[in-house]
Amino acid sequence: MKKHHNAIAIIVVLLFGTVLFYIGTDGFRAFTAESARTYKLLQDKPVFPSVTLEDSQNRSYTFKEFADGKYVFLTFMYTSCTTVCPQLEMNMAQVYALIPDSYIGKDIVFLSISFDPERDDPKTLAKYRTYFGSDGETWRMARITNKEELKELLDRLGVVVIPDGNGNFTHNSAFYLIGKQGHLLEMMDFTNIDEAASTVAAILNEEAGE
Amino acid sequence: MHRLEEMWIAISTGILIIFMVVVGYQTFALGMGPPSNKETIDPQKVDQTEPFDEPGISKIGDNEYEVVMTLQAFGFTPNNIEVPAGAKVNFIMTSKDVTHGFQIAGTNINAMVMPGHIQKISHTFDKPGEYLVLCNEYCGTGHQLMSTTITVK
Amino acid sequence: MKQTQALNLQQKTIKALGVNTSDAKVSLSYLSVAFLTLLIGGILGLVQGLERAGLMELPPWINYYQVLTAHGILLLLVFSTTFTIGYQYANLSHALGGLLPKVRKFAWTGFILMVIGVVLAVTMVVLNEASVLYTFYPPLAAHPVFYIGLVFVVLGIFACCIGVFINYRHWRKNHPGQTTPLLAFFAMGVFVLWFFASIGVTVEVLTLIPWSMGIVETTNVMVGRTLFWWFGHSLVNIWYLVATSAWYVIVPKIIGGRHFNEKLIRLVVILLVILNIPGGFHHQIIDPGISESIKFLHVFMSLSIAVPSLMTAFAMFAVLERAGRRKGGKGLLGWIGKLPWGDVRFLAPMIAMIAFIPGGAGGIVNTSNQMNQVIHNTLWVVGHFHVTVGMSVVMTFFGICYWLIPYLAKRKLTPQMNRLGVIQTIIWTVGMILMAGSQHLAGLLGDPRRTSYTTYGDHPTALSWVPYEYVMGIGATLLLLGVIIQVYAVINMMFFAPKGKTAFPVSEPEDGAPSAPMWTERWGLWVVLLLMVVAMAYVVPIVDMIVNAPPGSPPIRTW
Amino acid sequence: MKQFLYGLVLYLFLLLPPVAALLESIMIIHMHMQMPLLILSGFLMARLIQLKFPDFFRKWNSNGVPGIMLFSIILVYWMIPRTMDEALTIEASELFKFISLPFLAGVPLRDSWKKISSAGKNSVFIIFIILFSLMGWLYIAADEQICNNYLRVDQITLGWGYVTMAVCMAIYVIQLIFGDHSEYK
Repeated sequence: MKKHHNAIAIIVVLLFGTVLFYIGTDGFRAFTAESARTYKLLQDKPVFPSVTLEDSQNRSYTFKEFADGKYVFLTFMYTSCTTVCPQLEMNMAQVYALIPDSYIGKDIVFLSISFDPERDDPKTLAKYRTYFGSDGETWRMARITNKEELKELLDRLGVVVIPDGNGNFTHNSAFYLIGKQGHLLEMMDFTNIDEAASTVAAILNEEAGE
Repeated sequence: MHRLEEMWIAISTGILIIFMVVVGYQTFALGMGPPSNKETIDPQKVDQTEPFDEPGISKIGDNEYEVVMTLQAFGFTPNNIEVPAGAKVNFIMTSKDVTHGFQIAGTNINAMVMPGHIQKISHTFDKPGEYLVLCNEYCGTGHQLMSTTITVK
Repeated sequence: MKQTQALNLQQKTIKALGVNTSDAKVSLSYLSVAFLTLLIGGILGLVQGLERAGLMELPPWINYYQVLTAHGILLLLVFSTTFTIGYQYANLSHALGGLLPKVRKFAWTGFILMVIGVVLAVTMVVLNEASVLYTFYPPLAAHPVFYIGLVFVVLGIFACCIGVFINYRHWRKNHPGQTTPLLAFFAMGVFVLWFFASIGVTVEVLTLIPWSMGIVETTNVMVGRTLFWWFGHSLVNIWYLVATSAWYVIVPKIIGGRHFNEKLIRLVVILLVILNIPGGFHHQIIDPGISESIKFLHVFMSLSIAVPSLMTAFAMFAVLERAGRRKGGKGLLGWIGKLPWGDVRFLAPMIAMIAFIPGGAGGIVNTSNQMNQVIHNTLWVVGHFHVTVGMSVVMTFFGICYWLIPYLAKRKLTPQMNRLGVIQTIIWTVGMILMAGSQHLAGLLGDPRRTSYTTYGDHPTALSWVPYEYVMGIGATLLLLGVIIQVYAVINMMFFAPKGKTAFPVSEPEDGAPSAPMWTERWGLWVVLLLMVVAMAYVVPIVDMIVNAPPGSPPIRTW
Repeated sequence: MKQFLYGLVLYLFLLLPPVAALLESIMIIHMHMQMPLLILSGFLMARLIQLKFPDFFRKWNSNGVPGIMLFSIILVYWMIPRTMDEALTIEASELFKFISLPFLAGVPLRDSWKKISSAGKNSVFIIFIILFSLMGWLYIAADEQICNNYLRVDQITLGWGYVTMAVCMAIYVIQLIFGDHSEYK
């Protein structure tokens, strides 16, 4: 009889564990908050909020004006970063190179947004741009000077930025693709250049094929 | 254990806790913590790195001064500083070679200055006089010569 | 079964002969080295004190910092280490009924390694290739041989530790259901702490060797410093634990009393072993690169040592009072007069215990954030460790000599020698009070430590220190006199005192005292707790120091 | 009863918002200080619960296996990087942390530890040694940020924290296996 109870207890505990883990990880899909965030963002497909950009050539315009019905390939960075950002931008440059020229500027534009507007003034961005071969037109680097707009954008796209007190930030990084209507379409692993490029190219091709 | 022993242990632990509360209050609420700046620098490129490429004293506010200082065997740059009485002085220091100490005798300004690390400490000089600044960490044969002065007028 | 019989036989022989000759040889060799280094180190100490006060000028072929480096290494490292090993091995041999032959081999291996190491390191100091002081903070870079010498010393320590562990384990296996004798328990505590404390400095020195040879270009200065104090501060507490063993176990017997409740004694040993290592961080309170919250945690960890120390104070007063009252001491303080003040074996450790009161109070000053800033790296600190090490520890060691050496050498302590010992104790006490007292005061006025004679261009502040430095010089002279008398006494008791049998004064528990609980012997658990405390203290700052490290420093020679 | 009170005081102390915020601000303290303390508070409070409901524990946890499994499940759950992040951002998750660790991990641990065999204890240790080593390796070696709310250096620190705890447990198990502990009881 006792054995019986024990066995039931074990089964109950195991069931509880399975349910707990299933709920806690979105059905064994997301074990880190980052993957959970990606999963959730792709489900929700949030709209890119209205923000005003100031780019490396001192031009100011809203995101909508910049996108102008095109796809936007997006990253978040800051120029004083010595760890991930150079890698992120370098990889972005490679994706840029892998997208067929015919689409660039016409169907898709590239944008690197700095979340450190205090230090990343247009002059700094202009210099930083040249390290990665961004042309300043079809691939622009810009800051958002309005703090509230910046916060809203980071929140909406789930970018977490924590200052470490020594002038640096710890932040999560990814490639973002914004659709023609301003919705988030894709979030891609920035370390996997080929996959990101082919995903983007496939979307563009499909569009062109229609 | 004996009752007296238990009481004694409780009292010792109590004293320890009270002591920690006092130290903690001073450190975190009154901002009297020890110099613990966490910025770093390449110790072999101090001369080329801002702000240590131009060590010196500058006025940054109402009777507030900033002293950017490098320590090296066996001296302080800049040396023989002068400030008016009542001035608050913020020292920003690093070492160009070995570990040095920065002590102003007669005050409780005392900080280790280590290669690769930027140390910061502030003090308000209320009393006029010529203060003796010395290195209090052994830094080589000339260690006993490593000193300068701060004149408060 | 056979083994137990053999062991019993061995114990009987020891009882009959008084002492195991081969074990005594181990201890006597260590003690001889100890007092040889004490003599040299003491002379260097006086030279240094006089130079510092401007009373003497060093010849051009030697500089102050060389003398200081040698003084520090010889006294703080070699004297206390060799004395401790000699004494602890004697304790172990007595308490466990003789050392195993294997263990003696470990002790001799340790002895040879340490002698080689010390010779290598000191040679480099004499050649002026290693004027880096005993703390050898990088990026001051000594000759690689200096560091290699230190590695030998540490290996010697490890050999002695392993010897103790083996003997302890052997005894445990053969005595099921019995708790180990208190002296052996103390020895175990001392060597467990020593073993884990030495790991820090071993790692540091091993990284400094390739760096000083130029194979590795730069080193992380902060990490080196932190690893040094992991070891450096624990070392001081190891000597303290050794002294405590004599206070708890030997002193009660000498005054005709009984030792304190064994459970509390063992608890004190365990706490000292577990809590000790993170104490080293208070040497870095005003360093850059460590956040204030981490420093606060370490202030707490350093101060937690105060709890077992206060327990010791309580226990010792209780033991002294009980013994005094048993001898007829009346009234509140009448028992004090009944204590054997004329017996050097009591007088020296008693003054040592008293000295621990200001020593401990000074330690609390050094450990706390704000007060540390007033006295950091001033002569106060020098005064502090002359009170704690020079008085609390070394005077206990001296007191031990007057029974341990006759016991080991199968000789007797003569009344003349006892009188000489009392005189020595008084000279030493006066010398230390003068020297350490003036150092404390000068330190409060800002007089820096580790500095050759200087008046900083006759600056008035610096000139105000000079009178204290004179007093320091006088104290140092008295202390050298004390050293000479002590060394003479040791030689006399080793070789010239009349032959005879001296008892090993081990105190007994009070009548009807409960036996010590068996769980106190769970050394595996204590080691795990020690490691967890070390991890709590060190993982966060060391990872931070490495991950957020500045570019390293190349070796630099500034002497 | 005394133990229950100690446990309760500890639990209430940990619940205080400033204490919780302080402990959670540093990743390693969150994982290796706050969470174990929560388990400890449950462990201490368990005594009274055991006395109040002796039948429940006797009936459903007779050999200790279900309890130790529940303990392990809760512990492993909180070792998932995501859960630690969510404890900071989602209130329900934080609440679950303060309930699950003491009552679903601490209490069953107290009840089960004495009931399971030494082989069972050793396997629990070994499982956690392996898990801790793996987590340590993950946090040290990961180039990217695993927890969004903490800095990279915190992450590496936590990794080494896991490794040192695994080493401590391993030493403990080794001395359990090779030492004779029958007399220490």
